[in-house]
Amino acid sequence: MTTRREFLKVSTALGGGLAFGFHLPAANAQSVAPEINAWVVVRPDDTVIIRYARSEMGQGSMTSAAQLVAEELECDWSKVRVEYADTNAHVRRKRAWGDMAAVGSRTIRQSQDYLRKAGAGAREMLLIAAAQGWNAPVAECTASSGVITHGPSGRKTSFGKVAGEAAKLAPPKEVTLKDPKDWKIAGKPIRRVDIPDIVAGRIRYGIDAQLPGMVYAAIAQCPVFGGKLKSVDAAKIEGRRGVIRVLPMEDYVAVVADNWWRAKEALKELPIEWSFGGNESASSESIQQFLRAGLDDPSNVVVARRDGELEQGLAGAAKVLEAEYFTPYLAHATLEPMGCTAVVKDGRVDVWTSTQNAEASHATAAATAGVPLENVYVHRVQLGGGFGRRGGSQDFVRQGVQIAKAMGSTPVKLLWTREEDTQHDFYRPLSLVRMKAGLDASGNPVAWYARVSAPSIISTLLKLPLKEGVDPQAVVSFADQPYAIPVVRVEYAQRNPHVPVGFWRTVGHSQNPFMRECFVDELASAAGKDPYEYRRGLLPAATKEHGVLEATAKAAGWAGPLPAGVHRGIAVTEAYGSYVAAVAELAVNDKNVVDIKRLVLGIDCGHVVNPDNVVAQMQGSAVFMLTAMFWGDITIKDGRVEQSNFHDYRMMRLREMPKVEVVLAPSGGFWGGVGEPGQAAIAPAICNALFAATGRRIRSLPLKNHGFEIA
Amino acid sequence: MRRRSFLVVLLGLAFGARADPLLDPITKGAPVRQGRVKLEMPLLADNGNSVAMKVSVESPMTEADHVRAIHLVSERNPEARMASFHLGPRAGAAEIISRVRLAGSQRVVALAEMSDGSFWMGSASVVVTLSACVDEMLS
Amino acid sequence: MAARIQLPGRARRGEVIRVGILIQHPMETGYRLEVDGRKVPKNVIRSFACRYNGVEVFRAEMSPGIAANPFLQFHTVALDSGELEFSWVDDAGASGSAREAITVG
Amino acid sequence: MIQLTVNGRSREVDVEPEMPLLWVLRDVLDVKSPKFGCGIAQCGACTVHVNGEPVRSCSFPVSAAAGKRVLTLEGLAPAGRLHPVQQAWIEHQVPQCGYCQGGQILAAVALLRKKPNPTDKDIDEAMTNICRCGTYARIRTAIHAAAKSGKVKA
Repeated sequence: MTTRREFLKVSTALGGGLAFGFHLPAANAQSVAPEINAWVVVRPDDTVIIRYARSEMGQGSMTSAAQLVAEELECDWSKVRVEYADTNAHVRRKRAWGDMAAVGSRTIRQSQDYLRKAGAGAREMLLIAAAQGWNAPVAECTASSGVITHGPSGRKTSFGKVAGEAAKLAPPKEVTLKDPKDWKIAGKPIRRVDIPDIVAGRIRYGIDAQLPGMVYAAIAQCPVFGGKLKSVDAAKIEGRRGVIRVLPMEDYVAVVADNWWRAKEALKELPIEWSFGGNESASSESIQQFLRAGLDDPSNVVVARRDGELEQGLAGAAKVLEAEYFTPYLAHATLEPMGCTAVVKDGRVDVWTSTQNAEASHATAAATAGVPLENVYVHRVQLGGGFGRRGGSQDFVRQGVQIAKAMGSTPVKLLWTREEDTQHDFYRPLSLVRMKAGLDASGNPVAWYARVSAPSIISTLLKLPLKEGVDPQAVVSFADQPYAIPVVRVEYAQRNPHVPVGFWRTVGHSQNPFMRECFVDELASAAGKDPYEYRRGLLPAATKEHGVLEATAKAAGWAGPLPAGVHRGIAVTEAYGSYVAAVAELAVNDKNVVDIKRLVLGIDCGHVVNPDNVVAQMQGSAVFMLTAMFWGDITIKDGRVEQSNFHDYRMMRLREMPKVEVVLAPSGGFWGGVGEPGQAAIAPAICNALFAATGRRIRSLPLKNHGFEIA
Repeated sequence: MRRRSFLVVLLGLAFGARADPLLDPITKGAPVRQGRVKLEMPLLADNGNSVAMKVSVESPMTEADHVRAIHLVSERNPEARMASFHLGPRAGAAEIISRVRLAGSQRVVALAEMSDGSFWMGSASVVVTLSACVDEMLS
Repeated sequence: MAARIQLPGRARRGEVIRVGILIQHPMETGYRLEVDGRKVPKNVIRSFACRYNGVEVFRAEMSPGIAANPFLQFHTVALDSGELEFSWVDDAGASGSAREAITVG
Repeated sequence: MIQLTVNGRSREVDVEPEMPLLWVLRDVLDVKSPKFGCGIAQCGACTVHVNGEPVRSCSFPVSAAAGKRVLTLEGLAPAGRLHPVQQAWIEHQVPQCGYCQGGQILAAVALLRKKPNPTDKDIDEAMTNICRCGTYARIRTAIHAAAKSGKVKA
């Protein structure tokens, strides 16, 4: 973890003489003990340093990733320290640590294989080094808890003593991995390695960077997305105490001062003129019309799934249901606002920023400063929340490095205000979906249709081509719906209003399961069947959805008695390679105040690396989704976002936290994500319970727009 | 043939050359040899919209021995053929700098066509970090 | 379509000179959509040629794989004073041209 | 010049009287545990104690802290011996990203000082700090555990 010591050490290094030349020599911030491989360093005193390449933003992967390495390494966990992989060494060693992104709930499932192999490979090298030292066959040597024993003679040595020799050996070609049922470290509720530093106030976030001679910047970006800076009257504020400079840039203006509060206060007094760029008249209503046109438009539409002929399927149905569902724009609202500290000096760029992808920040810093990748150092820090905002666009790094470049070689800390963070986000896209379903006489669906009209993150943010024009995120849960329905047609109308969209925790699964699973509930009611039995009947027994649905319903005691006035709702879906189900029990009084009695959340993520961490992620997901589904609503007026801070973009508080029970139902054989799936089934389960309690179908969020409040 | 696995190496061909499905439209199956072509692109690109590219081919560029053309081929873009540059002896030097567009992380191949009809190639892999969040889903 | 050219004003006979050109063009990929979902048609500069006193010394065929506002830098041997003429055509049929004098000797 | 005692050390700062205490601590005195989350006293990440009372330092002018004792998370366990609330936070693995936890801990310490054995209702009323990662259930459990540990001095 990055702590106070690291900042001081690095800041002094900056002052040291840096050799000139095209590529600057690496300042090795890495420890100097023998490196067995890129992931494992063992010190003579038996301390084992396990490297972590991705980001820690509260999802706990810094610990669970190290558990996987330590498990195969057979080291003593109490002697393990986790250290970030250095991005400069990473670039110089041709991406020795692979993907550094903590996105898509893939931190563990995408790296579990090479992390375990790194642990096993290091263990083999240590065993061979010990065996050579004893002139004994390596087969007679075993490693356990950091100690190597030669069976026949009983001789022992420790990892630290043989690390020097082991580091010289060639890594083994093949390693065999343990069977998860034999795990001693992985799979256990190990305490998180970063919590002691958090609790003592030692941990450092991007906002905490502190460098000698550092100045501070606050910025204002064009309130209407896509607008540019026209003019600014710097003279108005240049006399204010502490103000150093006013920097007009293409799409923002920065005020630089000797502390951040003075920069921010001065910025408020700075007259700025923008050329809005044509979207200044857009509003939530005009955007809604764009989406509605997408629902009705016969052209400019692509087919995402087509099983059988829809018209015939619907024609043969005894009953046809139709409904439209809507989910709004949402902001990430990470508690740490966007920011970046940077210094550009003698062709070298140092950056401190809370990022979900240090490699992306590294590439952005190099491109912005116009220096080779080898001259950039992204210093790793903990994130005050990421939730997807810090994994895609690195806009805050571009700005931080631009301002640092304009300030000569003076270090600059850029920090956004909460207002700037709320009004210049990459929002969870809004989505308008029309669904139809034909039921046969016994109420089973024979045909299913969904038309999604929504923006495409992949087209607009990533500017990537789409296979057959289909954005997988926009149609997920519809195009891959698991129910046994003979005729399915899913269409996608891509509609991109001017509001920037990006990856928001759980992305498409934060909205589409709500729409699908509430509509399935409508079908169950029309069929006069129990919502749980109806789903169970339609889910092929072998599907993982079937398994987690049953486990969750059983844990919730689905068919059991309920106190008067308490009603249940249920939902199930795949998300991020895992399978989740939720049962909600709630009561609603005559003033529409919703008292959630109990929320039972089941997850099958294949393998569990740290059970306590999975439980924490499910509990956190409940708060994240309840906040979104009760109050989350980013609205547009005059081309800009109306919400600005936590007074008008409400966050759930402790007093509103319901009872959450988590059911871990790992079925093994695959690796599913954990950070995001937890949210996917919560909104539909609660809205289906609201239907059971009030008879009202909830077809759009947030609930506050339907007069509901949380108890 | 899935585009992503274009690197299927059919060994059995003479002097280390290999046929390559992505390059066949240009080479018509002629052998392609590694070497003489240097394709320089950054290891990381923050986004794929505009990535620096420099390709240079060792050649005396004389009437008798020169580079006729350099082709840039993408492993993942919707249009595999990114560009073709036609040179000839009047060029004096076979070196082109431009900025290319990459639809996600991928490998780019520079294929040089010599005046004697031989083909040589060099390649570079670029990680586009912005699309790291969906690379797996879109591949 | 405006263009900016980089060329050494004067060169020695036989010297290999570097020629750079930046052309203003969106190089539409064909997979971008308007707000109302209509595809923005693909439109890139398909062919580009450079003639030196009337003789073609460089030609390029391009695709959406070349970034917007295409930049090209190539070389040619300086033979005699005169003019380099650049011409290009895009998918929509629009053509552009530019010329730059060069002194050799 | 304004004098205040921060974690037991007397400090003098030459700043505008209306400058919020949060920014004096962070940018002038380099005390980094209080965090900026909103700037309008909504989130509580900036909570510190002024003469033992929990305060949202982003909206508290430094002039109001003149001559007073300011306690931040760094000062809760100076000799490294963790406060019972800090111990309970570790025991129950409360934090996720940790950004809000300094404020949560100081709010909990203040609550336990007033009510050594708080009811759930007491906790609901006192603990209004925002946690975007949603660690509320464990905050509640840890406060009860710290209260039961009996080690919390009034």
